[in-house]
Amino acid sequence: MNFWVIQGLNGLAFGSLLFILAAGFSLIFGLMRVANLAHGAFFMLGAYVGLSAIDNGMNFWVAILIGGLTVCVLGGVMEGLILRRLAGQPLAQVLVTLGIAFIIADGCLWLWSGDPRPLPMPSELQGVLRFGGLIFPKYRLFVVVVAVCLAGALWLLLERSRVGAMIRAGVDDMEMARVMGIRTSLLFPLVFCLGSALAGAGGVLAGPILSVYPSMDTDMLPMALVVVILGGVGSLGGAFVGALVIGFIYSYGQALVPDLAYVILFLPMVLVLTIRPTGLFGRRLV
Amino acid sequence: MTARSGVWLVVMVVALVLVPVLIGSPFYVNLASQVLIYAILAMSLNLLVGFGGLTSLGHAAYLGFAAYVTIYLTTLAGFGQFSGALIALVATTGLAMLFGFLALRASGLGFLMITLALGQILWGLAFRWVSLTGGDNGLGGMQRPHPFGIDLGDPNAFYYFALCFFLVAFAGIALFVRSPFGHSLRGSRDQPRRMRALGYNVWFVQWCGFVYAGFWGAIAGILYAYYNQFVSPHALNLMTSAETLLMVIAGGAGTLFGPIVGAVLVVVLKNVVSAYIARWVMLLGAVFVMIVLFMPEGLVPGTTRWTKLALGRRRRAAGGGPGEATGTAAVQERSS
Amino acid sequence: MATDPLVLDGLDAFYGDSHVLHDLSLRVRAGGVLGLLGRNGAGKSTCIGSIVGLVRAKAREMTLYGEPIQGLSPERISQKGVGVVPQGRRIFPSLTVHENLTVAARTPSREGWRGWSLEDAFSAFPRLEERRRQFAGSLSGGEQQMLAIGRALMTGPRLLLLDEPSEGLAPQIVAEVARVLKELSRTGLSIVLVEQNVKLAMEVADDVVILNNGRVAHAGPVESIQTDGELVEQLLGVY
Amino acid sequence: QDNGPIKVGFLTVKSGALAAGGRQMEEGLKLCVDQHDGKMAGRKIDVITADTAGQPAVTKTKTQELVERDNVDVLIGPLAAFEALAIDDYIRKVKVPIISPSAAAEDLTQRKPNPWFVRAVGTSAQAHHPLGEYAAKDLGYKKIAIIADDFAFGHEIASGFQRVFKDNGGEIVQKLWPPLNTADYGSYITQIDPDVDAVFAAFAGGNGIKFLGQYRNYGMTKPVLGSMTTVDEGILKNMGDEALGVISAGWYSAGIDTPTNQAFVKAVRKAYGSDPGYYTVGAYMACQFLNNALEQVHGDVSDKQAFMKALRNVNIDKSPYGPVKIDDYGQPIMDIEIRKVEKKDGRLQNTVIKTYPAVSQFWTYDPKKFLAGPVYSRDYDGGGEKK
Amino acid sequence: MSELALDVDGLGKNFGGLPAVRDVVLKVELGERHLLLGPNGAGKTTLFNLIAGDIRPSTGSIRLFGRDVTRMRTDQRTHMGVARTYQIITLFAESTLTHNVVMSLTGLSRCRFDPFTSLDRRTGFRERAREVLATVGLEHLADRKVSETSYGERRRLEIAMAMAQEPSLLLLDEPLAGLSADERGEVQRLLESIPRSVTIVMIEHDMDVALAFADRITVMQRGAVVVEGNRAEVVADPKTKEVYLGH
Ligand SMILES: Nc1ncnc2c1ncn2[C@@H]1O[C@H](COP(=O)(O)OP(=O)(O)OP(=O)(O)O)[C@@H](O)[C@H]1O
Ligand SMILES: Nc1ncnc2c1ncn2[C@@H]1O[C@H](COP(=O)(O)OP(=O)(O)OP(=O)(O)O)[C@@H](O)[C@H]1O
Ligand SMILES: [Mg+2]
Ligand SMILES: [Mg+2]
Repeated sequence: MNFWVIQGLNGLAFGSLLFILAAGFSLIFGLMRVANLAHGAFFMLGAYVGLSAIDNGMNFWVAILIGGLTVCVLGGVMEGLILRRLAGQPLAQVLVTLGIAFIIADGCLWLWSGDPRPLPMPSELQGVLRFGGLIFPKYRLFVVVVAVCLAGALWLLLERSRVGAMIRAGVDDMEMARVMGIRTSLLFPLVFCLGSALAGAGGVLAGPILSVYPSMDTDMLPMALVVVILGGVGSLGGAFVGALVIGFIYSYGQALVPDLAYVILFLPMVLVLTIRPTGLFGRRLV
Repeated sequence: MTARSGVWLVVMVVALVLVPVLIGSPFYVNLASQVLIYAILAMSLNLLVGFGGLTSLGHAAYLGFAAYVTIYLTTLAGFGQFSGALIALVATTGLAMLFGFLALRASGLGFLMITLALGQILWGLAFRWVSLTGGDNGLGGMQRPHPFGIDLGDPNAFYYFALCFFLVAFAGIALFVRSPFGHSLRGSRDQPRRMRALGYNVWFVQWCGFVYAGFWGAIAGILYAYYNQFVSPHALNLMTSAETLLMVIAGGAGTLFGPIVGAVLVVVLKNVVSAYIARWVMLLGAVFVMIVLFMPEGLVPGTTRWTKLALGRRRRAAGGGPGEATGTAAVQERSS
Repeated sequence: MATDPLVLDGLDAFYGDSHVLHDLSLRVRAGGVLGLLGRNGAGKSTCIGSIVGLVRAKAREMTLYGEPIQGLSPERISQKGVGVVPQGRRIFPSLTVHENLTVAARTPSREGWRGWSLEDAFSAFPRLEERRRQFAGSLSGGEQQMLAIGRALMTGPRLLLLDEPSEGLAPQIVAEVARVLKELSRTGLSIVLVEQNVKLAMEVADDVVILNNGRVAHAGPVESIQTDGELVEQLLGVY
Repeated sequence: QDNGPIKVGFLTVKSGALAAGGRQMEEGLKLCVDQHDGKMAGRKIDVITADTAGQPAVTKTKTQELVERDNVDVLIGPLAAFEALAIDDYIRKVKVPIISPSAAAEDLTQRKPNPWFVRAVGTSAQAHHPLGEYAAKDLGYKKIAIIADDFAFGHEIASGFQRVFKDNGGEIVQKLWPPLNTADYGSYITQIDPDVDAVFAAFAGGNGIKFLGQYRNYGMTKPVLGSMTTVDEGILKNMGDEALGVISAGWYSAGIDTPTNQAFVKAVRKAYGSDPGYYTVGAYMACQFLNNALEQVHGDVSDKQAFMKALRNVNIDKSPYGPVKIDDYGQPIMDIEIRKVEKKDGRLQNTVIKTYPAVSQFWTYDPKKFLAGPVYSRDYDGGGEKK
Repeated sequence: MSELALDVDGLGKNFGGLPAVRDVVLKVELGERHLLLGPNGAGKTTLFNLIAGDIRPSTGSIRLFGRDVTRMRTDQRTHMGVARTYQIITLFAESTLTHNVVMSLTGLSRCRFDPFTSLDRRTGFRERAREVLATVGLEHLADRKVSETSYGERRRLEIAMAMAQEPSLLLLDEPLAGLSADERGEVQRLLESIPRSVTIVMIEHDMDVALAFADRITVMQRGAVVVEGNRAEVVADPKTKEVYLGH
């Protein structure tokens, strides 16, 4: 009994963490159809920058801001200088985003020496909450709250404003979008900045749980991909539910069938995708 | 086109045959053998990525699987070299058949993710199924075969051994992509709906392409096993798949020589340059970015384009004009 | 001062190194409908493309209500009040009908706004209202054509360019389109109409320009071709 | 040529996930060479470093590069066990002496000993046999849950600990094996049986940090026993209070209070601003082994056999480890420290609370029997058989 | 009664809630020229997609030349002699016109499975392709990329690709749309020149051409057949006016 509740909470918390991780990727891919394979590296870079901010005596919240902004700028530059020339060239996009991922990863190794580092959590969120026999870390509940708010905010942006539609229009048919007066040259970098900022800030936010270490990027990128694709490409709700589903599979799975720990993420995904190629909630064909 | 690549071909073959003579040191000859092995792998992946429009992030599966089977059979199960290799080849091709069934349910990123997931699952098995695979410690103790009494332990001998397979693979793939079947693979990439109406069984075409790619992947895997005489989960992991994909794209997906150039680039950077430049990973990344900036279509087509420009031939406007066709192509994909 | 909505003088257009339009000149009167005719490959779409800035072109003069628009980006030109119904529809397939209509829509700004609201679009083409939430890519050909027309008008253009709007439309919808166009031009919207459906063109247009191999072969008031049969015969092959 | 430089091929990791360890190895080696002013037994020492990227295939190529292109006289490295295993056959073939500064895989010096291989660090289990006894006898724990990285290193450590702990009447109530790249230990931590006396955590690399952080974060209060790497100085310097009180065992601790070690620690701090840990000292000692062997052969490495023999009977009585000699399998016999994480003038350190002198890789068992027994693996359930 | 080329019975297709095609019965005799009329969105193209096999019907059955093909794949139906053009142009945009036609020629030849001999060597195909292009007056653009041609030119290529398949049942979805009068006449003559051994079903909004062409006509509305009969009957029928010609 107790077991199910506590593992459920773990699943919820980890799912939320995954959503925070995947949100930026989902946003960029869903709207711009660009699979930003540097996302994991962005996530890690954000975490490292945040760490340095804290080392220099800033508090956690400022660190999140700085981590987010740094990566945001990086993302904007990346879109403006490179990706925008590659519209409709997925392979070139793969090459360049992975290339940048390499550069960032090696750069972090260089600048931050590759020693794994814990990222201290804000004092107000340390400690645990107890209800009945249950004990649960405050910070993880906080992560859940953040994830929910984030999902809400993004939903408003995409469904309650025309921005989403404008960008998708630009992706469908750039020429026509421009002829209709849509300023794609302005919108695309903005979205990319936002997505990157989410990655960076997410990295700092996840730091207290994951700690910060060199191979963070390659550990996290597949997870982000799994969340987005399993949930259903292009649907933010899909990514959200997908993240939670995976969170539960992950925590129950590891507890109940430890022997499958290695395939716990990918086995379900293969099943889902072979039955529903567009993912759980995928509306549009990829 | 055919004429030019014909010239290329001769040049390549001659150069390749001379390699051991030109570079005496056994170390570099061994390196060359590795390049050949990865080139075969990249060429086979190129069938999917370049010609089939099926971006796979799980191609290491065939490399690793074939290597594991080969080594397991010849060292632990007591099979002969030849039978071991043969079974590995068959088994891996069979694996490709199965993976093809699963992966081709989806397209685009869905396809990519299924291949990635299948690769990761194999990796998980290799890592976890210690009794069979030796876990993260891997399998070793493999001896290189002695076909016709030639000792492949010798670098040059092994190089020529690998070269034979490389040339066969190259020929097999070169003919394939020019053949009607190869064209139908491209067609299925560009306009699947029309292809069906023209009488092609698109799914079957892609599945065959997938299996054919798996077959050459297996060849690469067996050579990998012979070369390293050792295999561990690393041979299966995502990084290996990604590197192979990068070789293909960097060199020029959908071209014959692209993957080979890509393989040279990556292998050399990783094994040679890294001896002189500590930050070689960063360099590798930078090289990729540069490639995209100056020749987004890849090194080989890019260089040809630049040389053309240099020769003063003007480049025809890409796309442009009313261009409904491209627009409607998109319509078709989404609405079908 | 009453400057003409659109003036093209000595326009040359190119695709890469192939020279498609030669020294083309035309002029649209305020509230007038200019019929741009010519057989396949004559250069009609290229002409439209050059006006909106999609095709590389140079001209002695290229002005919109007196403002030069040569070399401007498509966005800017559109914002100056040029609406387009492109050939082959080119609606945004992964957007719903509703999104297609609203994505580029502008709210009534200029005085003398002649653009459409969502209601106008739906009342003109009830079919679209039934399909509101459907992805435009899965619409029928004709429905897409209606959508393209609605989309262009919801940007509230001062000058409307239509490239074969009647293609794939059933007769009664063609009639509806004709009605709409006449209505709009009466309220002062200036229109360039590319058509193969000469009947429609003659019904709606005030002036016509006939292209042939990228050159103006005939220009004049619509009557000039209604009367001069064999000229049209030879340029358009109408029997 | 005899008084030309001696070429040392150094296989380390400078890129990828394991780079931190690789860097520490480099530091240890450099320090040692510098302390000898780049000369050993009168001959110049010429170190050629190669980056294996932590990938077996690359490791092999790099080894070939060092052996065939730079024809080195001796190899030091590589970092990871799977790397060492990847080149095992090659080493046997080319017969180049290799000193392992880190790779701890048991069988390298047990069931498949390589005549050209000698190790400058303990085997995975070497330090954790004693810890098992300490946990049962001195700490009086009865029930313990094991949580360890799910790979050979973790399996071997856990098995060694379990064996001796059970031999001394303890009971392992539960074994958890989180995969190496587990992002979130939450679902494992919450599985830990509430009425165990303590948790034995065997983690490598950064996982120790991740685990201990999350463990405390879940408000867990059960005492933690750690493997040497769980609270290694290499990561301890970055840890917070979550590490306090963790009791671990190792063949080394920066806290060892001998003049030799304190001098060493001081030198390392001076040069690199942090305490030496597993990798630093490992490489440092590998280099000391080399020095010791070279002295025995008076710097003449032309006779490989003799040189290898010298390496195999390295005998140092004063080293950071303490006294060290090599057993018949090429594995050091050395003192094992039981260490407790404490805060001393602002920084965390592993204070030595007990020392087991001259511990062999076979602990107190008879080598023949030991090797005949089951291999230390994920599902090893030995131990407890009354001796 | 003579044999049927196409026998559609109780055919229905729903997209989500919406019935795009409802309980359609359509019988086309061998060699017949059959015209499909109907307002936009009536379900004509969807009916074509069902006949060609692009989509699976929700209800009903389809028989080609007396054989039930309801569950048959598109490519198999093509090999039975079905060819179609697309209302929304669907071509290999980055290939030459010739190559487009060659693809439709190889599609029906056994050699499409041949993985080894180069396609360029099979000059027979290329010559045949050029002949076909000539019949729609595109020979001068034979080596131009599709993306560099005008709309009307692409339209004619659509037809050429279908003709190249030498089908026995030809489905034409608005083949004349976007053609200028001359080309229209040309294509019309081309269609008339097709031997009676070929059965043709055509969707077309251009009344003059369509009516001149058709033996029998089916008028659809909202997915269902409202009028069916020979030219005279249908034109006379008031319902036709009401649902199609309007007012
Ligand atoms: N992208 C392009 N590159 C090169 N030539 C082109 C391109 N697009 C069109 N052309 C050529 O330019 C000429 C004019 O094309 P355009 O599309 O303007 O004709 P059009 O009058 O619109 O004909 P249609 O009635 O078929 O649409 C044609 O001969 C066409 O082949
Ligand atoms: N994939 C789909 N999803 C949802 N609705 C669809 C889909 N395909 C077609 N429809 C709807 O089915 C109806 C019939 O479409 P169809 O293309 O058959 O019309 P049509 O008779 O060809 O019209 P037109 O003369 O304009 O081409 C249309 O209202 C269309 O919106
Ligand atoms: Mg046109
Ligand atoms: Mg239709």
